[in-house]
Amino acid sequence: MKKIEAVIKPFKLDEVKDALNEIGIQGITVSEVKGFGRQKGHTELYRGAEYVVDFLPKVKLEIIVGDALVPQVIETVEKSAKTGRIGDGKIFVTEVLEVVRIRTGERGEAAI
Amino acid sequence: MKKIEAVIKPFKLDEVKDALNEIGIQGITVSEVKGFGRQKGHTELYRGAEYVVDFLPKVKLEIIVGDALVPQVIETVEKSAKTGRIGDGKIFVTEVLEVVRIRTGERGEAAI
Amino acid sequence: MKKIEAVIKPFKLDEVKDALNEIGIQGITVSEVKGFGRQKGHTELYRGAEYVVDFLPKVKLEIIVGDALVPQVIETVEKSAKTGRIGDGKIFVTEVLEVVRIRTGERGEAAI
Amino acid sequence: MDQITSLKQSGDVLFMMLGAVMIFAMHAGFAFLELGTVRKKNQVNALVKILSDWAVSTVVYFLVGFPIAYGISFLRPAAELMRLQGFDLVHFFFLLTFAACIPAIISGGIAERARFWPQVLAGGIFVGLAYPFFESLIWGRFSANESHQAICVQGWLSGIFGCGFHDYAGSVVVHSMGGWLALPAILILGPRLGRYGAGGKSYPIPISSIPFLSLGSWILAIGWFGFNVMSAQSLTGISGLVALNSLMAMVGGILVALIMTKADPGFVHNGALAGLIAICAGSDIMHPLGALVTGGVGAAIFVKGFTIEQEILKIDDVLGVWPLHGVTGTWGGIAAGIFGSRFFGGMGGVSFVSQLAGSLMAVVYALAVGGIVYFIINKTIGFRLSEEQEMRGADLAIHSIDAYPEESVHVGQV
Amino acid sequence: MDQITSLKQSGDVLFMMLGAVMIFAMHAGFAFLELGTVRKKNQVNALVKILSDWAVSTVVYFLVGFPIAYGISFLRPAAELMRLQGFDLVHFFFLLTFAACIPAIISGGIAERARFWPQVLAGGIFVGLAYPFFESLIWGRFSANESHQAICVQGWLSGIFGCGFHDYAGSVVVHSMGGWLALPAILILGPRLGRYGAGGKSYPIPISSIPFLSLGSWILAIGWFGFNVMSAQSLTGISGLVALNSLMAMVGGILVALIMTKADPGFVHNGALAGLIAICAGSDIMHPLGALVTGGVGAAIFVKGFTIEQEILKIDDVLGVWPLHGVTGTWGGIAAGIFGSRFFGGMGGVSFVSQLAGSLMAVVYALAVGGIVYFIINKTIGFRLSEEQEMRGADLAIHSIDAYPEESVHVGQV
Amino acid sequence: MDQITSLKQSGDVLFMMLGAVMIFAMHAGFAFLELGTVRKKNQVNALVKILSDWAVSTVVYFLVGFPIAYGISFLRPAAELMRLQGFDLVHFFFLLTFAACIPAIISGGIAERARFWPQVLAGGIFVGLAYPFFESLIWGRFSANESHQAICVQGWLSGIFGCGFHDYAGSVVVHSMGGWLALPAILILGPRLGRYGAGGKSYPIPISSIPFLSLGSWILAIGWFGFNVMSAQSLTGISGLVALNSLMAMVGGILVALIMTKADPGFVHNGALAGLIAICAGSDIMHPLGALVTGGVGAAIFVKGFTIEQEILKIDDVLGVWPLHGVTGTWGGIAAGIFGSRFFGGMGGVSFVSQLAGSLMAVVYALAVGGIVYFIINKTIGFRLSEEQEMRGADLAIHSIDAYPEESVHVGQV
Ligand SMILES: Nc1ncnc2c1ncn2[C@@H]1O[C@H](COP(=O)(O)OP(=O)(O)O)[C@@H](O)[C@H]1O
Ligand SMILES: Nc1ncnc2c1ncn2[C@@H]1O[C@H](COP(=O)(O)OP(=O)(O)O)[C@@H](O)[C@H]1O
Ligand SMILES: Nc1ncnc2c1ncn2[C@@H]1O[C@H](COP(=O)(O)OP(=O)(O)O)[C@@H](O)[C@H]1O
Repeated sequence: MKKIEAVIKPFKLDEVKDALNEIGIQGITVSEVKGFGRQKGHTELYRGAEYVVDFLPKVKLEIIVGDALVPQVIETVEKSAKTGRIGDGKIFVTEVLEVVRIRTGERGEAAI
Repeated sequence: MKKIEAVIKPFKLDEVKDALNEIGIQGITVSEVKGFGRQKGHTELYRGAEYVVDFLPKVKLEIIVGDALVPQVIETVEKSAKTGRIGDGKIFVTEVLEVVRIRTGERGEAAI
Repeated sequence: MKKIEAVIKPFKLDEVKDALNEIGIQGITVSEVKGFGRQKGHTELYRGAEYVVDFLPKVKLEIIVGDALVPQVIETVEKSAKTGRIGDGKIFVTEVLEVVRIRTGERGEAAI
Repeated sequence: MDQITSLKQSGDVLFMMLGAVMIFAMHAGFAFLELGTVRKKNQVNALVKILSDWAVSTVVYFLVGFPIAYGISFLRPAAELMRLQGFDLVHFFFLLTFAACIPAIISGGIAERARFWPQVLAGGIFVGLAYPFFESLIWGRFSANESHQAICVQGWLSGIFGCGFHDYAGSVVVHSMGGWLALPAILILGPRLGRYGAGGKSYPIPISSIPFLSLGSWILAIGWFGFNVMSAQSLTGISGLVALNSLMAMVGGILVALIMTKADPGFVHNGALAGLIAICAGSDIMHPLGALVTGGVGAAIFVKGFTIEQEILKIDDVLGVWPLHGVTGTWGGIAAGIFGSRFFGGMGGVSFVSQLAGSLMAVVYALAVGGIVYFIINKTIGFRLSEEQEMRGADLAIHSIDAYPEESVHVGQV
Repeated sequence: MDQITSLKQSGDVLFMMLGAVMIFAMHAGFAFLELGTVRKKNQVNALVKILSDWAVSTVVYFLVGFPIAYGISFLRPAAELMRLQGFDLVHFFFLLTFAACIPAIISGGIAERARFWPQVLAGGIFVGLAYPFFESLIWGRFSANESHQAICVQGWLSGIFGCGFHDYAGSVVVHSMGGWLALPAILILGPRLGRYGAGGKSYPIPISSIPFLSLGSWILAIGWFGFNVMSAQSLTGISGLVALNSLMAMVGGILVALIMTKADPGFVHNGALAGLIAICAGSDIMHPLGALVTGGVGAAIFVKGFTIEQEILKIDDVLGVWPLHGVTGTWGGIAAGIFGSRFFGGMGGVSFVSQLAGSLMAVVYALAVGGIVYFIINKTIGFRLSEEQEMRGADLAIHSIDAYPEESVHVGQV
Repeated sequence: MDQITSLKQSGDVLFMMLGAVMIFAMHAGFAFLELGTVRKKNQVNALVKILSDWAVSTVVYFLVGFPIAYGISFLRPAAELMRLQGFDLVHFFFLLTFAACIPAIISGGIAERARFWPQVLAGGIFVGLAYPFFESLIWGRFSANESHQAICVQGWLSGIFGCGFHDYAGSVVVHSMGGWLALPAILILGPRLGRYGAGGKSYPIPISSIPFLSLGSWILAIGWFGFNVMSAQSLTGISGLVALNSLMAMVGGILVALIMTKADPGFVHNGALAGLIAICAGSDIMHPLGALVTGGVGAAIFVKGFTIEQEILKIDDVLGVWPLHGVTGTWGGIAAGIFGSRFFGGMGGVSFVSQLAGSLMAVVYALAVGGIVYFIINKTIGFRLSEEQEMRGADLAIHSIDAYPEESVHVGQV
């Protein structure tokens, strides 16, 4: 099993979620994060003083899937999250050793 | 060493934390996340219009432990977070290669 | 490739970010988390009643880097986040199997 | 009509109307005080409750309550209502703002777990019937009417103790009534889920927002000057002493709460209110320094009373309305009998025993009426949210929306 | 000057000044109502727009608008302006607060996507020219002036139907004018990005904060008593009936919204406003129960109207200002002709047909003027933010700062 | 007492009381303006400071300050205080609201790092002693008293320059006094941690909430009409010109800030206040257009002054109270001498030199008194929070609670 993490632009979340749904992904965990990267921040101006905002709002998705689904999930996120403009974000894949569904105690792929 | 991530229902946090404490876990990192899964969202109604809320508030725990403790931690979280109702959440286990305690520079299990 | 996660004291974020920048790290994802550890929480007092605050505000950084950079990143975070006082936080390292840059579709180290 | 009469008449209408509007504004204060003191998931409910109670109060007090209390009905053509430029109408408006405090006070005690409509219903019964009857005895048609000897409480008291029961602006008639009516409701409902653990261990539930609580408290304090000063009920009856005593009592409340609690914001803001509640009854007869003490003692009662209520009696009164409005209101009635006396530099013309008697009478009446009404409501239609509703919060359970929709509907959307 | 005259004169100045300040405060209400109803990224813009519109309105109404409407200019030495202790000046201030409602109303409809300066410009044109001209016909220099027969609408109406057009406090002149002027602006702008999907599917955009929305609504409701009662424009003209009718209509609006919508906080708070908008015109002539019904119907119109507007007509009117101020304002004009009549217990002296005619005249005038002004603005300088600006939000795009700088500038800093 | 006298007397009490309540409300404005401008970790402290300063001010001004300034003591039986229906009492209340502005103004400058009780203490000294003495010279018992020639500044000035120092509503006596008293406090405290880096590099500290800042600014602006108009101090002295000039100056301030700063919300909201501060002194004698300019210049002074203070002088004055109240207040005193003159359409009867002299005298007095008081406090009991306390925030360090307890105590709990 793998964990696929995707850091995306916030307004793309609904689109990505819908796309993942369509390919049968039923579980996603989402969090609000701030990203620092090639995409430049901006400055805000308040009472004549400049604030530099380096960290931009992003949304991070975490999706645990069986190995077989990994390429499809990556492709789906890539397509649906892409605007082609800097700051679109990244996808990271890591290995998951075990999954447990708390409600039932199921383990492994059955628990996803 | 392993990282145990658990996505649970928010109101269960104190119970889970206390249970983990009892088995000697001394460090937990917690974040507010939103979950999408089998548990259905709900609709809210404002000025006659329906908002669909798919993403439900959840809390994510991250616990780094030595390999030996993993089964016990999983079991403890399972028990204390369980309500038996849909949406109780998941536990994911991943491999951790290195741990550093910033304050002391300790590494490995000593740093946990 | 590795994912380096660091849980640090919030007010250290700017310092850590600047230090990472200096060694050429161009991407960081940051989130607000709450930490439970050896650092004692505090009690707050409201209308005569005590609230125990166990979970302290922390900031979590996630940095994906090529294997070669790992030691340098760890060292940099360690140095810049350190106050020497309890609660300075931890660094965790995990393996990353794949990275994708959404904007370009690049994979692997090129995508970092 | 000659110019002077016209001016006087207009002045009275303006005076009452300003008072009414200032106290109407206080209801926003009740709303925000409660909103800040409950958890986020019950904020919308606080707002809608106060507004709905206000609306229902207006209708029942217009149709039933005011006629009971003062024997005046408005079911006549508009032209007839315009007597004295409509003074009766603004007078009604002014007194309505007092009556409508009853459900607003109770609301804060039963917050976060009461059902919506039963709560509105109880409020309607109090404002339409229970409150106006008591009002009629103290201020209204039976207060001075020799032809109603049987129930002329004021007559008995002044017959025996020389002076009737003095409650200038409602420490007892309004505040203690509301606070003591709330007590049975709070007891019947029981504490919020999780408020007390096994063996009665106390788990205080953190409040959502001190800024909003403070906003509510400020709005109340500001409007209170209308509550007290306009209780003169005619422009030429205005008394600068009432204004100053209100100020001094509020300040006494702030200072005592500040010192007793190491600047605890919840107590300091509510201490101001405790001072104001305590002074209503005697604001026209005390010396400003008497008012300072009265308010200070009021705050001390609230601070101690709240802690005893919550930690010893284990009563989950969310805003502390029983010690705040109830007990401190009763203190206000009694204090008028102390600091109103010449001995303490007051104006005199007040009897300690009458004050005590009147104040206690209100307690008994409120407990009895509140007990009966809430008992019946609870047994018949039910008073408390289901456990699941309470956990989801009154906002989602009752109003199908929470206070910050953007946050819960969208994740991180810019 | 003798004492009575001096008192009367001072009383009038105070009366107007209190009214003016109460309505000035309402503009804070407009600001917070909008702030709560838009998304977080447009909150600052809501605040700055209202303040800027107010400032521009003051200057243009002072220099141009008030002279147009009432033929009085202030470009004379201060000493001369002090006639009657400066009554004309506070009278101007009072009427300015009405005029400045026009851009404040429109602001809520065009929120989250209109450019800043074009919006200010349109407001300036309305307050300086379009509104004062209409005002002059109904309340101002051409309302009763036989020497201006050609445009004396009030003269025609009272000639034909026995009574002129009665609009005591501006259901039509102010509210419907603002609401109907907003409609072309909203249509020309088009809906916010993402508001309607393919095939017109509706995607409601969640609002940011019900507490702030409620705060705005409360401020408006409180100030409204100045709006209506001080429309007497002299102390001795004060009418208690106006105060009570305002109250009853507001309450009618709350109750109807409460019951129609299962206690939806957005509708309940705006229902109060709908009631108040509906009553302005006839507040001096209806029976309180007539006012209750008028307000209730107003709220029903708003609730239904808003849903039709949003879901069927697919008009993205963010605060619902067209059904709220526009349609309900028109209803208020007509309702005065119904419930103002003796038949319904009112004071009489009002003609249904005149009310209908006057109310419709305002609709036509507003649509025409609004259509022309916004069409030209849109074609010349442009009215709408760029897509990117809209996505970033008006706060960052226009004001270079967002509503909670600490949150966006620093991450988790304690 | 005949009817007219009674009406006049009641009118005066009402007038003063309305003014007092409006300005009392302004203190909520100070609280929210500060709350919005500081970081979240210092919001509770802002609220509690304002309330505590108010309470302490009331007591010391009652016992010491007012007797110093006006020679009237209230330590007599209540019945004697009721002379003229208690006019002296509401007069005291009204003037207290001015006096209590001193600590409220200072509070904003020293926010986020001053200790609680030393701050309260300094406020008490100013309101009890320093302010009333200056007040006695300009408005009080020594202002016109030939028997106190030695210190009758007004006498000297009018002797030499034809007119005394004219400060109708306190641009100088209140605002500049507060602002210039704050300056030494701010300098002695030094900047907040992290405000200026190595080599004086400026790191602006982001504010927490523009909505709350705006709320504070609105409350202040609304109450200000009581501040200025009720400075007539008797109903029959009311002047419509004062109301209008206040409006015009505020509008001038908004417009100038809007244009100078590209609609920066902090400057626009504070620009309104700058306009109002500038007009207090001359609000009764300027032409409305003169007021517009006076307010506009006031805002320009604030905008430029704030930037110079922060970026060049490196003074960390959190709310900018020195340029806002201090420098702009001084400008207001001087402006009365310019635009009050007949030449600019004003009412005349004012001397430019006297205005300049009086305004500068206040600066010198405030700097001296403030310097001494804060120097001693700092050296003896200490004025500044420890570094650790400052980092945790004043809320936790002083009040043991933060502004949104639910958020910090519970994680994600629904
Ligand atoms: N090496 C990295 N480690 C962790 N997060 C990263 C890394 N690089 C980028 N990110 C995340 O991805 C987001 C987008 O990256 P950025 O470099 O701005 O643009 P792009 O995705 O177009 O290359 C960043 O805001 C950050 O959250
Ligand atoms: N495949 C998954 N990947 C990531 N998170 C998941 C996944 N499946 C479930 N979750 C998380 O677990 C939560 C609970 O899952 P859900 O399917 O609703 O119920 P249950 O845990 O009872 O199966 C979700 O809200 C989501 O946060
Ligand atoms: N075993 C662990 N698993 C996850 N997070 C941990 C663990 N131990 C510590 N942390 C995180 O690191 C933070 C600091 O740890 P703490 O024990 O308080 O101090 P120190 O870092 O000085 O040892 C905690 O608040 C928590 O967020």
